[in-house]
Amino acid sequence: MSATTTQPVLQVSGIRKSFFGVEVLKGIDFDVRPGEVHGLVGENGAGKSTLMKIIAGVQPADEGVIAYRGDEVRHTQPRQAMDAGIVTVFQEFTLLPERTVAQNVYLGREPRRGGFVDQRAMNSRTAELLTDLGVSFIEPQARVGSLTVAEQQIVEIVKALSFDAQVISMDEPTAALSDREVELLYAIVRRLTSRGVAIIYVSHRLKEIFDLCDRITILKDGALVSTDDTTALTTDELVRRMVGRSIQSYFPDALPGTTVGAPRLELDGCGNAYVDGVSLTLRAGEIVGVAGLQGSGRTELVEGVFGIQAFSRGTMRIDGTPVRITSARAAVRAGLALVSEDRKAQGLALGQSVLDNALLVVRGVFAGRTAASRREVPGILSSLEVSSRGVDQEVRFLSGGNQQKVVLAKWLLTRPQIVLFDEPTRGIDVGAKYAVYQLMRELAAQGKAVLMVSSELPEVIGMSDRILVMHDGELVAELPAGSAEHEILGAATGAHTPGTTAEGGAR
Amino acid sequence: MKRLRIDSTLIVLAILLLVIVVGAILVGTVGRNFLSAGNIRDILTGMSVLGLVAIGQTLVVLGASLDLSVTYVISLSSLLAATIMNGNAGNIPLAVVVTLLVCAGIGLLNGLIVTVLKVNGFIATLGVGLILQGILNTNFEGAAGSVPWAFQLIGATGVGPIPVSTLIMIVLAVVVWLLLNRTRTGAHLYAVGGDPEIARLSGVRIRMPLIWAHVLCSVFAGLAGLLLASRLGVGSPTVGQQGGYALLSIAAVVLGGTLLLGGRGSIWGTIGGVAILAVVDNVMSVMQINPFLKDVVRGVVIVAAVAVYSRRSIVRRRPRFGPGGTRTGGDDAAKAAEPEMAAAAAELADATPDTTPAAEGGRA
Amino acid sequence: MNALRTLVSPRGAVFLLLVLLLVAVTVLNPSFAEPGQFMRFLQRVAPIAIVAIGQYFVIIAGEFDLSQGSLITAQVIIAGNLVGQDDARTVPVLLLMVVFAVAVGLVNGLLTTLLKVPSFIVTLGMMLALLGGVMWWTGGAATGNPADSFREIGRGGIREVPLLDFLPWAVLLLIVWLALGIWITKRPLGKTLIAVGDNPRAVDYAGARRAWVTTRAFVISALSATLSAVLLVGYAGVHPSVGRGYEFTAITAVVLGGVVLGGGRGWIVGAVAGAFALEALFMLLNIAGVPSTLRDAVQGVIIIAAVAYSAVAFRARRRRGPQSSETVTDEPVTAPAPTRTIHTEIRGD
Amino acid sequence: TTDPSVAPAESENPEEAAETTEWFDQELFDKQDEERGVEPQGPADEPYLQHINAEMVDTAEFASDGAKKACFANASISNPWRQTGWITMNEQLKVLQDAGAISEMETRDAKDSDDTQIADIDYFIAEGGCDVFLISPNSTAAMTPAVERACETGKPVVVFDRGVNTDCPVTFIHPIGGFAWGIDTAEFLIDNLEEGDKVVALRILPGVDVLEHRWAGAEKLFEEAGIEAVDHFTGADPTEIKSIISDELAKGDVDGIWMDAGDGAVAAIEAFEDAGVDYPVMTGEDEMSFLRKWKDTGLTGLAPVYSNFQWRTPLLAAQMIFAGEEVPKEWVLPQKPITEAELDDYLAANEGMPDGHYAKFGGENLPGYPTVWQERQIP
Ligand SMILES: Nc1ncnc2c1ncn2[C@@H]1O[C@H](COP(=O)(O)OP(=O)(O)OP(=O)(O)O)[C@@H](O)[C@H]1O
Ligand SMILES: Nc1ncnc2c1ncn2[C@@H]1O[C@H](COP(=O)(O)OP(=O)(O)OP(=O)(O)O)[C@@H](O)[C@H]1O
Ligand SMILES: [Mg+2]
Ligand SMILES: [Mg+2]
Repeated sequence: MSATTTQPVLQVSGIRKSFFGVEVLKGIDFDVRPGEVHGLVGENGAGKSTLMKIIAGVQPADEGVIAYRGDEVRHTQPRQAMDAGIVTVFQEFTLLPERTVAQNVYLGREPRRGGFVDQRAMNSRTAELLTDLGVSFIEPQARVGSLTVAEQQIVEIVKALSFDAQVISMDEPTAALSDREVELLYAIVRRLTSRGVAIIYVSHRLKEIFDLCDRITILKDGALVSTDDTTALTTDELVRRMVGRSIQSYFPDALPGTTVGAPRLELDGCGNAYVDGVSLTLRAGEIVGVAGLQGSGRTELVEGVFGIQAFSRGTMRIDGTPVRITSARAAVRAGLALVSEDRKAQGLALGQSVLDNALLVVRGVFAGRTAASRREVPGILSSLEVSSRGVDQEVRFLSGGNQQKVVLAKWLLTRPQIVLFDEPTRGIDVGAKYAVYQLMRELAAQGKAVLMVSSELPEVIGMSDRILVMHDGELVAELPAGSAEHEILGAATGAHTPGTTAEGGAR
Repeated sequence: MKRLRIDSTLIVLAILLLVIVVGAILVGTVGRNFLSAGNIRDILTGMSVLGLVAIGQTLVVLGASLDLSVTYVISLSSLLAATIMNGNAGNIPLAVVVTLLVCAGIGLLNGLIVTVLKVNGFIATLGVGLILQGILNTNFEGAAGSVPWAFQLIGATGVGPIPVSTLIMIVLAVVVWLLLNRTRTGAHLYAVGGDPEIARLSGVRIRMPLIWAHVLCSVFAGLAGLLLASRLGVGSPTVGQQGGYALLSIAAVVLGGTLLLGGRGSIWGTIGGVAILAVVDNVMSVMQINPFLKDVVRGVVIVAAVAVYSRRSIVRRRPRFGPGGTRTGGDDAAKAAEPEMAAAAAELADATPDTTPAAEGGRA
Repeated sequence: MNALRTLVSPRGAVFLLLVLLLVAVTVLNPSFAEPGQFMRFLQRVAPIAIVAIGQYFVIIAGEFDLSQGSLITAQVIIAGNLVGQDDARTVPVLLLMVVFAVAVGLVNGLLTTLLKVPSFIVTLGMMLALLGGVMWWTGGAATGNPADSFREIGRGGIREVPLLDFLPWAVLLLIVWLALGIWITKRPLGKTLIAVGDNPRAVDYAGARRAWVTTRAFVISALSATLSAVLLVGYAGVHPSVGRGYEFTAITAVVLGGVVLGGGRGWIVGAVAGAFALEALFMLLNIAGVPSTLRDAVQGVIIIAAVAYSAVAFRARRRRGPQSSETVTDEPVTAPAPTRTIHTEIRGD
Repeated sequence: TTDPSVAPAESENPEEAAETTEWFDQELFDKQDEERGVEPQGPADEPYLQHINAEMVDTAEFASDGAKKACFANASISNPWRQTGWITMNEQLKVLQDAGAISEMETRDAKDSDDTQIADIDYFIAEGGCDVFLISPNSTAAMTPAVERACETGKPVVVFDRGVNTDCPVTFIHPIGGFAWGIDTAEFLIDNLEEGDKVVALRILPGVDVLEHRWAGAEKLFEEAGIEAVDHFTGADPTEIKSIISDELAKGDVDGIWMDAGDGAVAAIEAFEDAGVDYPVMTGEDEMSFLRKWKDTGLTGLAPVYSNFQWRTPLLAAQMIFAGEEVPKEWVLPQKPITEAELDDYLAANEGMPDGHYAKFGGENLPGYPTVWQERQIP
């Protein structure tokens, strides 16, 4: 659809890269043309982020050539790439929580007047950029640490836009965004391409890939599989090339023999400083999805149940017995597990081995069971299909999806009865996603109760037996399985009158 | 929609005020006037040297490093200055320049060891401190040199009860404040201290700010040494250790609300921290507390003062419900902005009508 | 061959340094290689190595303990003043010292974890308060050395041991303490501590009692300082300057041993080797007759060089090729061979 | 505006002030050598009032009635010697308060810091309402300007222990000095050793004149006598001392130990015991720990003295000054080592004192004796 004849603005060829002697990029050839959105897809650990980092000058390639606007370049510092016009939105946030939005956006190239940093210009230019995007709820002088994750992601994008870039790489820019903000991002991307900017777009949300991209490059195990026009690909074909087989269904069906049983977790009028009036029932064998906009308090809800921000009001019952859970420890002892939304910040000790991370909870809470659990580790890891170079490998060297699986292994070892998943598939590939879904189904089949918070509506719809919707710190609706997206969104944006539907939500 | 954030600098100043009030009352009970010229001069004098060191230390700590070598830099500086001046007023400029250059060189060494050799600041500066101590002990067997009267005046005169040295310290604090808040180096120092990897990914050359911080820290230690030389009239190889400046300056910096891990803090907090230590010392001296007991009090005060704000300064989310909670949090702002956002998106989308989504690529 | 490779690897840097220093000492003074002399050396290292073991647990949890030196001084003086010449008091006073150590460790740990005051500051305050407090109590000088039975622990040992000639109690205690330390590092406590140093939030979300875990590290540190004090009372006698600067020596030893300040990484045996290397360095400087004024300088250079070597070598190795990568994983892989992801089974392309 | 109390130092003399870093001073060495042999004047049973070769000065200008306020700028009480002296001084103060000579003594402790002590003296000048300044300088050259400022108030100034480079104080009280110590100790070791023998010198820290003079004197004599002497800095830390001696013993024989202060002498002796070699000939100090160990082991030893009783003298001098009595301009107190013959007497006299106590503390006739020193009550 776009200019196939134009010269590529960026061309990489024969890129190779090894870490600790293991080759993670095996001779990648790849190019982007001005005004195109070039999708880059592949499983976790396929090497997408590594390729982006090489293009951004963060890591040097071991071999291979990068040609930018026709000339070979060797950027050894991100700064050089940026100055040349290659800007990257990294997978991990590159924002400093203690600094303001404006200071973050202009970090490294603060505008100056008379030798001094021109704070006023910095703030006003940031404000301009924000208004330009139609974002009025972020103040340039706000401290980034006080923003929500979604707001931070927007700041991250603003930061990239503040450059006069020719090529913008976006590494999973929507991982933390909900549909509304994704729409906004689409608009931004389209406007950039209309100006002739080339975009490299990495995402595990295939819908976005098909919505946005002109061409799609598929990586697998560090090798290039194919580059095609989007029109020439179907989702099935894409998945088959990525994963190596076709996936008939994204969401596995409930396992045979799964029966919805007695209530396992009951909340009645629970609340703390962040959520209020939460009443819900979670039954054995059930998967309940929680939907809501960013910042609607879903994370706070599960953290409340898990005792991290303990509820100060209301009653909680587990298997019919009233309990007061005021710490994560009490929660784990009561049979709860929380797969938290940010695995790097809350889930893993990245410098420790796979084994140590898997045993983290057992050691912390059921120290006496350590030896027994240790023997279970290999089994659980292989049933989750964790791909690592042995249990002694440091977790930080695993790809995102494998890290997520280690988090799951960590909780499975505690034999939880009630499992809370917060964004369980954030940043993991289709194959791994399927494994996670399968795991949820298995848990349900074993008579366990599963609560799943997710920003991906298809996931909520596809997996949940019931769907709860949160809005502004309260549960506002309960919808049956298979509800339509617009119904959920309507409740989540507060379009429905919360009063009436909330009754339903209250059980 | 701006949230009032209780800045740790404010808390430090509040603690300082409290310490002053309690101190004034205590001093009153032994029949002395806390606000007399002599007492104020005593406090401010006590602040000047430590203040200079702590200003430099703030820079290094902001960059998530430490400088334990300041004590030896101070001693070396006092000796260099006094021996070069050698009682001759004409040598003052030369002595000051040479001394500060040597100190800058030591700072550069610290900075390079920390950034290039990747040795932790704690160990690097401990090691450089040992090296300097060896050099001092080998080359100087005691007090040496002589500071001419003109230079001694800096340490001995004042405007009313305010010593010149304090004025110099305050002026330099303003300069450093400008450096931190109005220059790129300052902004980059915060960034490197906050997270060097993020700083690097954002295009900051991460070595330079930290090297500068170390250079300036040593230069400030050098200035402290010059001030001590001017007060002592001679250079002394032990004057730095005498004041225990390394640990005290770090204590003052943390007392002032600067994060020991770097990335957050302010110069005025540090000055506040130094002032708290100076007032506490002054009050204890006036009250003639047993010198050993003084250390106990000092230790308790340092921990207690930091404890006052350290729990608060941990980033918290805005409560939505309950006392102090506002349901007018970010969501409401976001919600209010939604129509706008949607409009903007639509507008943007309209601007490029030719990009129709590849609908057929949707889910099979 | 493998041992040699470990020696030049960053993790082995401290062992390499130690070997070099011991060889240098032996060359300058061949009698050092005699068992008796060597045991004396071990006896001398024991107090600092034990303190380093305590500091190790605090450092891997991402904290500092600057109060160790003062605590040693305090305990030494407590022992001197309370035991006096009365043998019968040895055991009660030892118990009291243990209680005191636990109290100091608890205060350090709880102020750090509950009040969220950086441990650097908490233990700096403790360092001032302990030393000031004990000097205030004793008027600066201890009554005198305690009974010989008490001092025997640090001064004496088993004589006429075959091969070894003389086996100091201090060496036995060091071995026991190190074994205990290694055991703890393998226990949930040690593993959780290192995870705390790596990512405290993850430990919180895992339901571990982080405050209590960290606090126990401070208690271990205080107990180590106390054991060291018991040895030093014997080795050196009671004096207000016994223990001075031990916290910095211990931190230096631990870092020299490859433990990362800030936590999450490091090996306890490395920390002990660091202590040995430091003490060997001091001894080399004594024996080589380096002018006493220059010793500090030499020591400074060697410490920086050793730590820089590991840091730079570590970075270099991360970049290098496969053959060197073996050293990373040269611990035997106990689990079944690497598990595989879905795609390795059905290769569609 | 310039602080009115600030004026250039009178003795401003660059050549003289620019001290060389060579500690040996032949003139001072000879003077102290001579003073060692002089029979001190004054009451025999009150050594703290004796003086050697004194040149008396008239203090009539300060004569006045009533109890006076003394302001004491102390360098520190950071070692046992100073602590013992400080206790003695406070007991002396009580006597003078009862006698109505001194109303009170305000003390500021500089914690071994020159800078703090300068500030302390300035504070006294501005706020203290002092009738007399007692100053125990932390260091000689650095404290000179501040002492001069104190002199300029017209109030009497008494300096003791370490000196200052000005003669403005009414009197400067000190024992004979470091060279005398060096001569006493070195002569003893030389007498008891052979040429070519090895002496290990254990020194506390470099750069303090009182201590440097001790070593400078001794080192010169060792050199002349052909004794091999190696020196180490120990920080008075017994652990360090023990390690150093052990290493020296590992290298070869050590025949003598020389110390610039008795602190830690026991550890040095124990290093010989642990190594299983003969005791050395040794000089320590009149600190009880050394005296007791000396007695226990029966080694050949000498306890040089840096007279601790000098801490009584400043207050007594103040009393004399306000009474208009003559005082020595430079009040040189006797400094006589304790020899083996006197050892038992001093041990008996100081029974029950802690190890950090000094035998020649000279406070036996003060009211708090002996409990205050035994319990080491520090105000
Ligand atoms: N700094 C590093 N050191 C060692 N190995 C690394 C490093 N960075 C990446 N790897 C490895 O390189 C491989 C590719 O990682 P990369 O992050 O590029 O994957 P990705 O395609 O971005 O995956 P994801 O979708 O999970 O983000 C992985 O196996 C990862 O473990
Ligand atoms: N002001 C803040 N300061 C610190 N952390 C915050 C702040 N606001 C939100 N967070 C954290 O950011 C994450 C996202 O929270 P947010 O309230 O935006 O969304 P949510 O609905 O709770 O969860 P989700 O991200 O799943 O939509 C949560 O972990 C929350 O704890
Ligand atoms: Mg990636
Ligand atoms: Mg969330």
